[in-house]
Amino acid sequence: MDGTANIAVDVRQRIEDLIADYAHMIDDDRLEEWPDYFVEDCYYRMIDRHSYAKGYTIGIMECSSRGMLQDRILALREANVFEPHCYRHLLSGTRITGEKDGVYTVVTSYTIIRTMQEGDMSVFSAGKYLDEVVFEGGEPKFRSRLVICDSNRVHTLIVIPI
Amino acid sequence: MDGTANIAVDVRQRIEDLIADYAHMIDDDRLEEWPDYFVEDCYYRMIDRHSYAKGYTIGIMECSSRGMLQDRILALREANVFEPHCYRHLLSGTRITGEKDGVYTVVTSYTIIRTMQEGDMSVFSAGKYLDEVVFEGGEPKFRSRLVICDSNRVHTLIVIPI
Amino acid sequence: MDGTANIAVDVRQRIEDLIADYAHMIDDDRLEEWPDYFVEDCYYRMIDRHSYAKGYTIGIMECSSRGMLQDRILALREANVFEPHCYRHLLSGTRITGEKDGVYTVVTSYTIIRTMQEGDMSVFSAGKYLDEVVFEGGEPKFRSRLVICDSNRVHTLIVIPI
Amino acid sequence: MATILNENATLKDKVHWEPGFNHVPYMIYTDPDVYAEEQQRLFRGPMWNFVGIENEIPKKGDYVTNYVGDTPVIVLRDMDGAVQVLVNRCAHRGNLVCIAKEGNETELTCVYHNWRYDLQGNLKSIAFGKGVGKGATKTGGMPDDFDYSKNGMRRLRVETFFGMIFATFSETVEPLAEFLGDEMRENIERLLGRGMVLLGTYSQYMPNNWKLYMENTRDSYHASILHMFQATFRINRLSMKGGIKLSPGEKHHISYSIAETDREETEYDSSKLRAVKDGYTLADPSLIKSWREYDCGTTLAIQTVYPNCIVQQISNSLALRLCLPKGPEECELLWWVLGTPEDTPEQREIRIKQSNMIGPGGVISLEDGVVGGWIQRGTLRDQEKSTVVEMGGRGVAPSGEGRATEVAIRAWWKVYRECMGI
Amino acid sequence: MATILNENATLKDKVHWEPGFNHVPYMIYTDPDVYAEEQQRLFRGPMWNFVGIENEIPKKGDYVTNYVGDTPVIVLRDMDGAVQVLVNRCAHRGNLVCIAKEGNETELTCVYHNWRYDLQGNLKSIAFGKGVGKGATKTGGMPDDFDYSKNGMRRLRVETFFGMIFATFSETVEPLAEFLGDEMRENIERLLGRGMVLLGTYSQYMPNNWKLYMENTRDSYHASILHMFQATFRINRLSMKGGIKLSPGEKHHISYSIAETDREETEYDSSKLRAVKDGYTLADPSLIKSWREYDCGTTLAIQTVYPNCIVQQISNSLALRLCLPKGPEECELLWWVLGTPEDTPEQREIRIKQSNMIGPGGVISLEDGVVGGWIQRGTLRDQEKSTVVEMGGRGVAPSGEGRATEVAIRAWWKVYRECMGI
Amino acid sequence: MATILNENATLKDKVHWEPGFNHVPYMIYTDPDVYAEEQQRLFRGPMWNFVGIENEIPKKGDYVTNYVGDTPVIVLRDMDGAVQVLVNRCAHRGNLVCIAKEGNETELTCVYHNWRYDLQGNLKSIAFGKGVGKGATKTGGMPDDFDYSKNGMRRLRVETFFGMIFATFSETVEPLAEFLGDEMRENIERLLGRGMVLLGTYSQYMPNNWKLYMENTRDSYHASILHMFQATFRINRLSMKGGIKLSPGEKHHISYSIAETDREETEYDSSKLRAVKDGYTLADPSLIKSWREYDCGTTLAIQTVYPNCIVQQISNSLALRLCLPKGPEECELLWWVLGTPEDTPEQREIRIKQSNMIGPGGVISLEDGVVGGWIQRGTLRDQEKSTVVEMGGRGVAPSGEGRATEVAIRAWWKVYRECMGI
Ligand code: FES
Ligand code: FES
Ligand code: FES
Ligand SMILES: [Fe+3]
Ligand SMILES: [Fe+3]
Ligand SMILES: [Fe+3]
Repeated sequence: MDGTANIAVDVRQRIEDLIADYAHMIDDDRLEEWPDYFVEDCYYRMIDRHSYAKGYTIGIMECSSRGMLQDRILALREANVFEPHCYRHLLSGTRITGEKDGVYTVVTSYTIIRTMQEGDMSVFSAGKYLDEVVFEGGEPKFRSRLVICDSNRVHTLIVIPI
Repeated sequence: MDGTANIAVDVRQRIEDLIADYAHMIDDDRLEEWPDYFVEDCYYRMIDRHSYAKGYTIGIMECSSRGMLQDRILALREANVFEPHCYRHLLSGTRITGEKDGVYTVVTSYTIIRTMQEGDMSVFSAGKYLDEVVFEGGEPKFRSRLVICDSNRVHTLIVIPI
Repeated sequence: MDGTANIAVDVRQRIEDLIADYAHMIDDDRLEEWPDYFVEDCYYRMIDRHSYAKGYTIGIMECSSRGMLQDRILALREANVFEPHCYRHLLSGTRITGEKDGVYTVVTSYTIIRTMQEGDMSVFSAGKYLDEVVFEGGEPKFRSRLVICDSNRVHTLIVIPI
Repeated sequence: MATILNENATLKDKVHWEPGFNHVPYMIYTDPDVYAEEQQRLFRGPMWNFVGIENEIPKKGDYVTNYVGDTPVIVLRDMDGAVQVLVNRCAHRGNLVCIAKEGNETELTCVYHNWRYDLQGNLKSIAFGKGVGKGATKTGGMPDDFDYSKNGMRRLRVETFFGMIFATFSETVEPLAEFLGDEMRENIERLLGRGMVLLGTYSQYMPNNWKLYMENTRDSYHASILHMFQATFRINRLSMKGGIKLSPGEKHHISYSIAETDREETEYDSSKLRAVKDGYTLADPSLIKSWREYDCGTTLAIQTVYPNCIVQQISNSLALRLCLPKGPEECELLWWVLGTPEDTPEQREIRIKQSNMIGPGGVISLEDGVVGGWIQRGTLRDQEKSTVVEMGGRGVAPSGEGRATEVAIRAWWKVYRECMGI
Repeated sequence: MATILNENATLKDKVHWEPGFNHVPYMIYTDPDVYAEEQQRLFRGPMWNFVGIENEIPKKGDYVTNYVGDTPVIVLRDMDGAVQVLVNRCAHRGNLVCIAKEGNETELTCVYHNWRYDLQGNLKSIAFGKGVGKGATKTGGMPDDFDYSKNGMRRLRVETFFGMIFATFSETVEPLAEFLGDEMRENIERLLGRGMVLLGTYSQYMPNNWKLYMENTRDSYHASILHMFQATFRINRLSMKGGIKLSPGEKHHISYSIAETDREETEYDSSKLRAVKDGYTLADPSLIKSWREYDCGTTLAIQTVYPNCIVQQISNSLALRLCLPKGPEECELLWWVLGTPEDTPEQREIRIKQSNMIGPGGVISLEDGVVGGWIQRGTLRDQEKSTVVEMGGRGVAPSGEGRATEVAIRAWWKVYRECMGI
Repeated sequence: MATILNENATLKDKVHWEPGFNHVPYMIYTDPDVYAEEQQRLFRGPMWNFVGIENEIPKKGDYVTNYVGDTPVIVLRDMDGAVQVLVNRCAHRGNLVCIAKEGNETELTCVYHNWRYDLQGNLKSIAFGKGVGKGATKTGGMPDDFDYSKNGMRRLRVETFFGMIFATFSETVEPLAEFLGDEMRENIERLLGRGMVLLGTYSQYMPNNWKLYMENTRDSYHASILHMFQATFRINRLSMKGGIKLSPGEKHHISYSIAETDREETEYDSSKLRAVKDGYTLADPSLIKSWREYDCGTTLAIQTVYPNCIVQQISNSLALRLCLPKGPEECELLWWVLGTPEDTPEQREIRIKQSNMIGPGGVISLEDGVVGGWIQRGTLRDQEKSTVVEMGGRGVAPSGEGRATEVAIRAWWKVYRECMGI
C-alpha cells in the first residue's frame, strides 16, 4: 500500500489520533461521546469477515445515522439488561489506503479484551476497522466505520460498540 | 483530546519511544534497568480500575521511590519463589493528554500475554498506563506511572512489574 | 535504545509501514505476496525464545531463500491439509535498534489471535520480530526476519506464516 | 413411539422429578447423564431436526456442515439434486470427512486415507483396497470379505418444508408434515411461502444449558418485561391481542401478538414495572419503522419446532434459529436472517434496520443471551431444588387469549419427560 | 451437631483415610464428590461463614454480592438498617436477582419477569400475577393457591462482630460469639476494635483446591522458610517468641510472634536454609518501617476462622481474606486491606508501604499463591497416597511456645473429618 | 507379567470391546476411567518409558523435568555421574521439588519447608526437624520415630541406550535391551550410534487423545496419502520397497522404505488419489535435497517404542518424539531434533533444511497434528461404535513387504488389551 505517499504527515497523524481516541473513549466508558466521532450522515456496521465477503447485507449492528448511534447508547444506558463489563481495545497497523475528494480510506487491525465485573478476561473480538474519514470544520470524523470481525461468533452478547 | 496540539513532534516521538522501550525492557527480562526509566523521586502504582475509581489508597503494588523499585527487582531475583515465565506487552493508542511545567501527562492502553515455562499462554492483564513524563538531562523519564488494570483479579501471583 | 537517533524520520516511517503492511497481508490472506516482502537472498526463521537463547539451529520454520518462501505458500495452497483459520496480528513498539551499511535492525513485539472457521478464538502466538531491513530500489524489504516466539508450544499446527 | 416411552429408570432415580410440568429440577440443566441421554432420546429420537436451509446449497454438490444435537453432520445436495444429510464421520477410523464449513464436491473423500463416498454416503473406493503391486508381489489391501455396502457414512432421513431442511435418525417418526401439524405448517408458510433470501447469519455462544434458551423462547411471559425496549415501543406487550398455540401433542408452539390491539393495562404503569421507561424516545425512529406485511395483522410470532428450532417474526424481521447443545453448560445459537424475493428496496431497508433488534447485538434480544447464564450460576448449587412454572396455571392447555402464561414452557417439559422417560 | 457427625459411608469408602490427622490423602484435593459434600457439610454445616464487612454497606439498601462456599449470596443492609444475607436466586426460575457486584436498592426485582422481593427476601409481587385484563377478559396469572410466603428468597442467619459479617445456613449452630471462642474474639477485637477503614481490595485466583490455601495459612512452619524476604528482615522467624492458639474444638487458630524476642537459632545460618540470604539490604528500608501498634508487642498474627476466613496482622498491615472454592481445582482469594479511623497520616503511610508485602504482588505472600498449584500438580497422580503432617508431633494440642509445628494443620483436618463424617 | 494380564472386569464391562484388534471402540479415546487405568497399567506397567536424552544433562547435578504418562518426574545426573529419574514430588506435603524445567543442583531442596534430598532422592534433612531452641526450651520438630529412610522421593529404575534415557516404575519388567529386542535396538543404533547433537526442540499440543497420535505413527497406510507433499516428491510412497517390522510380542514397530525402489503403481495416478498433484515443482528444491546416509539405503524409518516414544528418520531428518497424555482429550508431543557429531557442514545444512518437513510447522507432518482432533470430534457421539482397522487383514503378522497395511496398529491394540486387561 502506498496510498500514504501523498498524504501530509500531520493529516496522517490526526487520523491516527482519531482512531486512538475513539478506542480510549469506549474503554473509558465515555459512550455518550460515541456519536460525536461520526458525521451526521454516517454509517456504522459490524459484520464478520466471512459474511462480509459473501456480501450479506445484515450483520451484528447496523447504524445509518448519528441518531441511531445515540439510540444505541440510550438503549444501553436505559433499557438493556446485561452484566457490567468493559473493553480494552488494542489497535495495530493503522494505514491510510487512499484518498478521494477529501475522503480518506483507512484500515486498522483491532482486538478487544473483555473484562467482566468479577474479573474474568477473554479475547472478545478481533478483526479490522475499514474507515472513511473526512475533515469537518478541521476535525477528522468517521463518515463510515465498518467493523469486520474475524469470528462469526459473539460470546453471550454485544452491547458496548466496538 | 487535543492536549497534543502544541506538543513538538519530536517530544511526542521520544515519549512514545520511552513507553515502547520500557515494554521491551521488561519483556526481554532486563529488569535491572527498570528503575532507570524513572526519576529518583518517582511513583509507581498498580491498582484495578474499580478500586482506582473508588479512591482506594492501596492496590497491588506501591513504590514511592526509585529505591523501592530496585528492591522489588532485588526481591524478584534473590528472594521470591515463583515459576519461570515471561510477559509480552502490547501497547496501543499512546496519547499525550496535557503538559504543565514540563510534565507531560500520557495515557497508553496495554495488554500482557503471560507465557509460562511449559508453554501455556494467557491474557494476564489488560488496562492502561497513566503516566507523568519529564525530561531529565534531555532524557524522558517517568515521574509517575500508574498501571490501571481492568480486572481486580490476579492469576496466581504477580512478581514481574507491568 | 537510541539507535534511532540518526535515522531520518521518513525512513523510520517507511520501515514501520513495511512491518504493518506485512501483517495486513497475512491477515487478509494475500499470502502469495509474502515472498515479495523479502529480498531474493533472504532468511526467515521461527524459533522459540528459549531455543534461540540456547543457540539451537533448528526451529519451527527455516527459509533461506525467497524460493523457499514461495514453496511454503505453494504447499499451503496445494498440498497441506488443515482446517480453515485466520490470524490477526497485533504489533507493538517497533524500534529501530541500529543501522550499518544500509541495513536497519528492527525489533517489534507481536501477538497473534487465531480464529477457526467455527468461530473460536485463541492467543496463538506471542513474541517479537527481529528484522534486518534494506532498501531495494527505494523500497524497504526484509533481508532477514526472525520470529522469536515466547512459547515453545504450537497448538495443533502452524501453516500460515507469522 | 413405544421405544421412547420406555421409562428411564436410572435417570428417573437420579433426577427424582415430582409429577407434573410446573416444577423443573435445577439438575436438569447441568447433569452430564441427562445431557448424554438427550442426545439419544431427543436428537436421535422421534424428532425432525432442523439442519439448515436449501438456498445455502443451491447447486449439485454444494454442502454445509452442521450438527444434530452435538453430532456433526453434512447437509448437501447430491448429484440428483436431492438434499442429503450424512453423519460427518468416515467409516474407516472416524475422521471428519468434510473439514470446511461449506463447499462443493462431486464425491466425498476422507483426507486421512482417501476412502471415497458418493453424495449418498455409499463407500465407493478404498485407497490401496486391493493392496500394492500385482499378483505375487501384491501386498496389503482389505480382506476379501470386507463389505463395502456395510461401511458407508450414516445417512439420515430428510424432508424439506418451504426451504427448511429437517433430518432425523428415527425410522419410525411420522412424516414431517404430520410432525409439524397444521398450525405450525401454516405459520411457516405464511413467513417463508414467498421463498427466502438469506440476508445474514451469525452465531451467539451462550454459557448455559441449551434448554434454558428453549424455555426462554417458549416464554411469552418474559418478552415484554425483560426486554424494556420492546415494551416501551409497544412492539410487544402482554396487553396486546395475542395468544399461544400448541401443536397436537404439545411439541411445538407459536406465541403471537397483534400490535394494533393494545388493551389498556395498568400493570404497564411504569411505577410498577421496571420494563417501562417514560419519556424515552428514539432520535432516529426509523429503527422501529415497519409495514403491515401480513393480512392477519400479526406483528410478532415466535414459533418453536421441537426440540431446538425457532422460527421468528418480530415486526418485519424474519429469522430462523437453531440452538445447538455444546455440553451440559454451553450452547450455540445459529441465526439465519431472512428476507423474501418479493421485497421492495424500501422493505429490504426496513428489514435491515429492524435487524438491530435481534441477534447477539439486538437491542431487544441481546438479553436472551445472558439470562440463561445467570440461571446456570444461580442454580449451580441446590441441584435438587426446582423452578416454579405456574404462571397461567399448571396445565398445558393452549391459551386462545393472552400470553401472561408459561403454558408453552410446561408443554415443552411434558414432551421432554415423555421422550426422556423420566 | 448430630446430623454432621453422621458418618459419610460412601465417601469414607472412596477416600479410605487412615485414622488420625498426620496424613492427608491427595485425593481430598481433587475429588468432585468430596468437593460437593464440602458444600453441604462445611459451608452449609454448623459454620459461621465470613461474607464481607459492614462498611461496604453503610446505608440502607446498600448491597454487595459474594459467595458462601460456591453459593452466590447477596449481603445487604435492609430498610431497618439490619444486615441480611440472601441466596442470590429468584424463586421463580432461578435467575440471579442481583447482577451487579454492588449497588443500592429499596427492594429486589428480578429482571427476568419482575418478581419483587423486599430486602428480607420476602416475595412481594409478581408481574401479571393476577393475569392480564379484567373480569371475563382476564387471562393468565398465578394459580389462586400460589403461596407467596413459601416463595421468598432463601435467607440466612446473620451475625456481625466488629464489622465482620458472618452468615450461616444452619439453624443449630451456636451463636457467633460462642463459635469463635474467647481467644479468637480477643484477637479480632484487638485488630478491629478501633473500627475499620477499607484501604483496598483485590482478588487472587489460584490453580489449586481451596484447602491447600487454608493449610498454608495454618502452616506456621513454612512462613519464614518459603518467604525468604520475611526471614531475612526478621519480620517473622521461627526463633522469635510466639506460638499457636487453637479455639476449643480446634476449629480456629492464631499463629503469632513477637519480633523483639528473636532467639539465637543456628538453623537460620544461611548455609543451612535457603531462606536466609546474607548481605541482602533494602535500598529503601521504608518498605519495612513499622511502629509498635499493640501493647502486647505482637508483630505478627495470622488467624483463621473455620472454614475459609483469615484475619491478618503482619507488622502494621491489617487484612481480612476469604478463600472461595471454585470447583475442586481452583479457588479465589478475596482481600480486604484495612486501616483504622485512628490512623495518623504517618501510620496510614506505613500501612500503605507495608501493603507491598501482602496480596498477589506482595514480596512476602506472593509465594502462597503458587505453592498450592504446585502441590496440585505434584499430587495429581497417586491420589491414594498421603501427605506427612508430623512436624511438632501427631496430636492437636496447642503450642504455647514455638511455631515449628504443623499442629494447626492437624487440628484443621480433625474438624474437617468430624464435619465431613469421613 | 501376571499382574497386568489380570482382567480388568469393571472396565471390560464398560467398554465391551469385541475380541480381536481390527475394531477399536471410539470410547477408548475419551473415557476418563480408561485414561486413569492407562496411567497405572501402561505408564506404570511393565514398560520402559522414554524420558529424555543424556546430552541434555551432561554434567553432574544437571536436571530436566518431564513426565512418565502424566506423572511429573525429574531426570538428572547424580554426583556419581549416574542418571536418575525421580517422581517430582516432595514426601512432606506433595510440593513439586524442581520448579524450573532445567537446572543444576548438588542436592534437591523443596522450597516450601526446605526438606532436602540427595540426587538419589534420599531424604537428608528436615528444616527444624529437631525443633527450635535447645533442651528445655526446645519446641516443635519431627517425632523421634520418624523414619527418614521411608520418606524419600520415589525413584524409578533407569536404563539408557545410545543416549536415550528410559525409566520404569516396574520391578518386574525385563531389562531394556530385552524389552526393545534385536531389530529395535539395531535401528536405534543405526540412527544414534554415532552419538547425537541436539539441533532443536519444540512442542506440539494436540486436541486429541494421545493414542490417536500413536496410531497415526504406526499407520504406514496414511503416510503417503494424507501428506501429499511426501507422495509428490517420492519421499515416501507405498509403492516403494519397504515393510513393517514388529518386535517379538508386537510392542514396538518400524515402518521403513527405500526411495530408490519405487515400483510403478497405478494407484498413484493422480486422477485416483488426491494425494498426488501433477506439475507441482519446488522453486527451491534444496528443501528436499538429501544424501545417502545409510548403506542399507533406508530413506524413511518410523519406529515406535511402546507406549509413547517415536524414533524418526525421514530422509536425513532425525528426531525423537514423546507423546504425553494430558487428560483424555489432549496430548502434547515433545520433539528432539538431532544431528550427529560426524555431520559435515553440508550435511548439517541439509538436516536444517529438511527440518521444514517435520514438527508442528513441517510441510509433511503438520497434518498429523490435526487429524487426531478431527477424529476426536467425529467420534464424540456414538461412543459404542468402532473404527475399522482391516487394511492388510485382521492379524498382527509383520509385513516383510509393503506398507499398505494397518498391521502395526492392530499390533499396538493387541499389546494394549493385554496390558489393560480388557
Ligand atoms: S479415516 Fe477416513 S480414510 Fe481413514
Ligand atoms: S426468574 Fe426471576 S422473575 Fe422469573
Ligand atoms: S512440601 Fe516439601 S518441604 Fe514441605
Ligand atoms: Fe426474549
Ligand atoms: Fe505464607
Ligand atoms: Fe503422518
